[in-house]
Amino acid sequence: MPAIKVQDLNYKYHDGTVALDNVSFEIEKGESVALIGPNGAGKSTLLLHLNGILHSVTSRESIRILDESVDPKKIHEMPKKIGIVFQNADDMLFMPLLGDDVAFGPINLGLDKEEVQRRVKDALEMVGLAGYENRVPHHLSGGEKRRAALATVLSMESEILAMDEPTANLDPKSRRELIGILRKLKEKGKTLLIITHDVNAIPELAERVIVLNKTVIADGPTRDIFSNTEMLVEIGLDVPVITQLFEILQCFGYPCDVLPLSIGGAVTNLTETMEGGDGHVHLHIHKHTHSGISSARNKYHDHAEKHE
Amino acid sequence: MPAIKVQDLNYKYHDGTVALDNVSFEIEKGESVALIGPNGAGKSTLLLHLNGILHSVTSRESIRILDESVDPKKIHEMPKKIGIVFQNADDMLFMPLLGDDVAFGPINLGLDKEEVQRRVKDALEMVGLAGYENRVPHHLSGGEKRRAALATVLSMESEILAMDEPTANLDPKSRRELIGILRKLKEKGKTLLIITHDVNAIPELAERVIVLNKTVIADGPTRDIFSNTEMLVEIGLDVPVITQLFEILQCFGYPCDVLPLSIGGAVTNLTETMEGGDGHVHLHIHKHTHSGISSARNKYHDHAEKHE
Amino acid sequence: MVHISDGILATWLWGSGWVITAAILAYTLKKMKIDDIPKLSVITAAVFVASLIHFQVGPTSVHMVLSGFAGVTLGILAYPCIFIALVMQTFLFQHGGVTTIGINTVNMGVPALISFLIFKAGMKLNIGISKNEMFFGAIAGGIAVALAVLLLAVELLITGEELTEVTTFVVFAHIPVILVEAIFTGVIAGFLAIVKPEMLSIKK
Amino acid sequence: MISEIDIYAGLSSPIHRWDPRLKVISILTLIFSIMLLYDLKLVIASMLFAIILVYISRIPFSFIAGRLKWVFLFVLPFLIILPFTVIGEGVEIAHIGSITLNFRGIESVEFAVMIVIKALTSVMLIFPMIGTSRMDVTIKALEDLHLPNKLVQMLAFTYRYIFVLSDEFMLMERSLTSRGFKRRSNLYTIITLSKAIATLFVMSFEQAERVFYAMRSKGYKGKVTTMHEFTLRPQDWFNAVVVCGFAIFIHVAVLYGTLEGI
Ligand SMILES: Nc1ncnc2c1ncn2[C@@H]1O[C@H](COP(=O)(O)OP(=O)(O)OP(=O)(O)O)[C@@H](O)[C@H]1O
Ligand SMILES: Nc1ncnc2c1ncn2[C@@H]1O[C@H](COP(=O)(O)OP(=O)(O)OP(=O)(O)O)[C@@H](O)[C@H]1O
Ligand SMILES: [Mg+2]
Ligand SMILES: [Mg+2]
Repeated sequence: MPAIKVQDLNYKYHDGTVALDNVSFEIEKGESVALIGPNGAGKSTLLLHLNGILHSVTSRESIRILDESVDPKKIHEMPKKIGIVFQNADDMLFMPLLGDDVAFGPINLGLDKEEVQRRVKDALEMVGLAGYENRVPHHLSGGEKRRAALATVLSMESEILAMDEPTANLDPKSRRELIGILRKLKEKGKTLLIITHDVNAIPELAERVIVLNKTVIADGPTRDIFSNTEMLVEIGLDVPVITQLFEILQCFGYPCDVLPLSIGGAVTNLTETMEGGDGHVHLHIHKHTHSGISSARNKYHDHAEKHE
Repeated sequence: MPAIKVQDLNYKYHDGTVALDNVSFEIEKGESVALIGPNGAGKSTLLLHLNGILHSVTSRESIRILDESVDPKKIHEMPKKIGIVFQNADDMLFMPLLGDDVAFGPINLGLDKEEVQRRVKDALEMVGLAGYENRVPHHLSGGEKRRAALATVLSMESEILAMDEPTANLDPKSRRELIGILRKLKEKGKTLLIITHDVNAIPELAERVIVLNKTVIADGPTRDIFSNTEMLVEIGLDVPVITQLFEILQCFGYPCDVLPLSIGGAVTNLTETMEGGDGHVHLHIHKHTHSGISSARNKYHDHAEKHE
Repeated sequence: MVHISDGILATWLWGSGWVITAAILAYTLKKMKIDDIPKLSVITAAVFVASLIHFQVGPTSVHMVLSGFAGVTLGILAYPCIFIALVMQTFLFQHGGVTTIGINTVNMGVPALISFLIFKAGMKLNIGISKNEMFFGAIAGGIAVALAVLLLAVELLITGEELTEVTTFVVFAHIPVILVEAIFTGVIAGFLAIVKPEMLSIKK
Repeated sequence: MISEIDIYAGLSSPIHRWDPRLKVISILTLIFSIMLLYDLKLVIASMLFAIILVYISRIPFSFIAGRLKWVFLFVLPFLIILPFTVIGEGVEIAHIGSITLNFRGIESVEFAVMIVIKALTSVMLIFPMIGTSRMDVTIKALEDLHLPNKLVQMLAFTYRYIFVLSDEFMLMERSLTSRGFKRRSNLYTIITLSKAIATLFVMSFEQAERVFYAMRSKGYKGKVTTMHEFTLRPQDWFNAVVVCGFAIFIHVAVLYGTLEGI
């Protein structure tokens, strides 16, 4: 049974902007999937369809969540199945105290008081904000707000979690902590759908990537998507920096078929390559090195950096 | 004559939050400087002091722009000297048409009609939005909005430009284009102060980095700052991914004293190293390789990625 | 100034204010859908905040009213909007009075409804100028305040002849407000027509 | 720009502990009752009663005094103009050029004073009524009192947006000034501000929509949700009896006074 099934979804805004055009994909239970696409590709619009907040006459039959269609009249019953973290944390924090905000979902689910309190405590602990119940959400720092917004959704303990650019605007440490939280959720078996522009984070978060640009352009394992650089570059996306560097190392004669996507992958790749090559690797400049490098670099950078 | 001189600047918000604590630095004309620091470090607060929008009794003597002190009563005269691009582009676009928005600053400067039109045209061209005069700013995409916001400040042709996270929320292509625009400004000799969390962009934009965390923690050439990883990690910042990877390559015996910071730097570094080593480099696993790698990686990643 | 404080008007006057307001509220609330709430609340908050923008006129200060703006953007829902804005102004900011909320809502809300009708009629008329919304927005904005002041004046005079001088003063103090509101509502209506037509009460 | 009315909701006093539902109803009754009163002595007595309530609630008088300013501005013209008249009956007291100023007599002064005291008293009572509970709790109490649900929701949302809007307004002014704008009294200023405010509305409207979406996606179906639960204790009823008792008492006193007069 797929967790999310979208079939021929279309959506047009009032002013005639076509945001989604025949979008179709399926996500199985327990999968974690990254959704990428340029600005204005319709990613946020798609997310808002998943629990029926945005809808059109045809969307009702186009979307099935945990094998049930989405009824826009019953949006308030959706949180049991799917929890959505919005692009902007400020939109999600609207109560006077953080505790109330995190309790908001569970109370609406009709849970009893003890259960609500347990969930508030658990959710805040999960995101590293234990003891923040009585803080005013408005006064938290940017990074704290984003984690708080996640907690308000975690407390509903939905089967599926969908989030919109969870790492944007975070400083490197907060970003790393957030990635850690998402990895924990993944290990717990939650189904995750993560919208992001942060290509360097994807290899750590998702085993599968869907590329959206009004319609689904590509859909496959993370590694396959990132090896299709032509397609990515054409719609304005990047591959992780590490992958770009290994393409350059290849020009220096580094032997590797499958480019690594993250630092972790790079370490594994280096180690395995050397172990497979008697513990050695030779890098050298050959006659195609320079042309190879410039074509590899031009692919990504129109305004390539000339100096360091 | 320094373009910006800040001496013992302090600032406390109404609710008692200390945002700036004895901040001092100087920026020469024509320099381009990155300002980094964790969330809540006071970066945006500092920016708003530079043209007197935020001020306190003591701040008046603490700040000199182009060798004149900042008079909070004459904020409207500051744009001649310093233009500020806010963290949120939406806060900068509030006229019905983009043309009006870009003309807003020059009109307030009291320029005549032809000059205003020339500047509007130039500014829009510079950011790649030529011909967008009659577009509604509100309907632009995220990336276009950010460039539009920059144009509204460029049209004032201020000597100094200060901007708050110009690349946040952009898709990779828009981000690269924006970096290109900033590099052009730098080449034109503008003084730039750029707040950012995007460490991978800094090597291309700034030759000097100031690290702020309520007070100035470090201030120096980009390379020196990024080689002081202990300090950066301690306050929650990162070094560029490329630098991290070259630290790992060092563990495999790659000979380099100065770690590169960007892909461009990496190419130069690889080429030079090989040319200096008879066109060859050997990478191999030695007895300290594994321990070296894990210590290099632990430095940055508390929640290190276990799988690819 | 257009909100009357407690204790001034004759009891039967503020009493009937409540009756009229309750009737119109009951009707408009029935017409209101749950998805209207965000739009309504933002404009209500705007009407509230606008009342904090003061400017000096002679010995007293007057402030923006925005009832015409509410009419132009909300249509008949301008009535609950103004009701809530006045409740908030009374309880959060101590503008106006508790017992006079009913009559104050009549004073501002009925002109808002009328300005909505004028705006709607103007849009149908389509006199062929390109800035139709701006023109009729301005008229609606000005008339909403003028009518509100008129209602207030009549009520003060009904309450007692001894209030004649106060009434004259109130009327004159509001002339600049009428002008500013007319410009303001015109600009906003013109802007919304380009940027966000769905925020206007009429469909193109 | 706007300070919240409930900043003293965290204090502790008998009024803070009073059940918000009974509190709102009782004090509203009192306010209406005072407004129906036309007897200067009893109006003054009511004001004293209001002052006592404020005192018990421990909300600082300085806070209230700052807020009374607006009412006072409204009633000030009545106090100044009402006792005098330019033409018509009264005792002539001054000539200014061709204008003759007449004094209407002591009744007019009394009437003006009564207006002012009533207006001030009603405002003063607002503080113990809603300044002693957090706003969201008060709103939940209104819901419990069966106020129409749509009104309750509008109250809750509007309350939130007041602060959002005034913050945004400040940000916008900042951005205008940083590009050389200065408020003057001319048409350019009015038009520029109007345009900017229009944009502000659109942005706030879209944000309101997103927040509403967020609430819906967390299961919101129109009911106020806080962890606060109301319970009625004997003390709550006692307070209600005291306050409503006073509201009735002043009218009984008027009735007696009138009978005596006959
Ligand atoms: N309320 C709206 N009215 C009209 N058009 C809209 C609205 N919201 C979004 N759009 C348009 O719909 C398209 C898709 O927008 P959406 O927000 O889904 O993009 P996105 O993929 O999330 O982009 P980003 O990466 O910038 O967040 C864009 O062209 C956008 O301009
Ligand atoms: N209006 C305000 N009132 C009270 N405190 C504030 C206000 N604005 C900011 N602060 C606080 O001041 C500190 C500095 O804030 P600032 O916005 O300057 O940080 P920043 O370095 O720009 O962070 P970020 O990277 O998240 O943008 C933070 O602790 C913040 O919570
Ligand atoms: Mg989006
Ligand atoms: Mg900031």
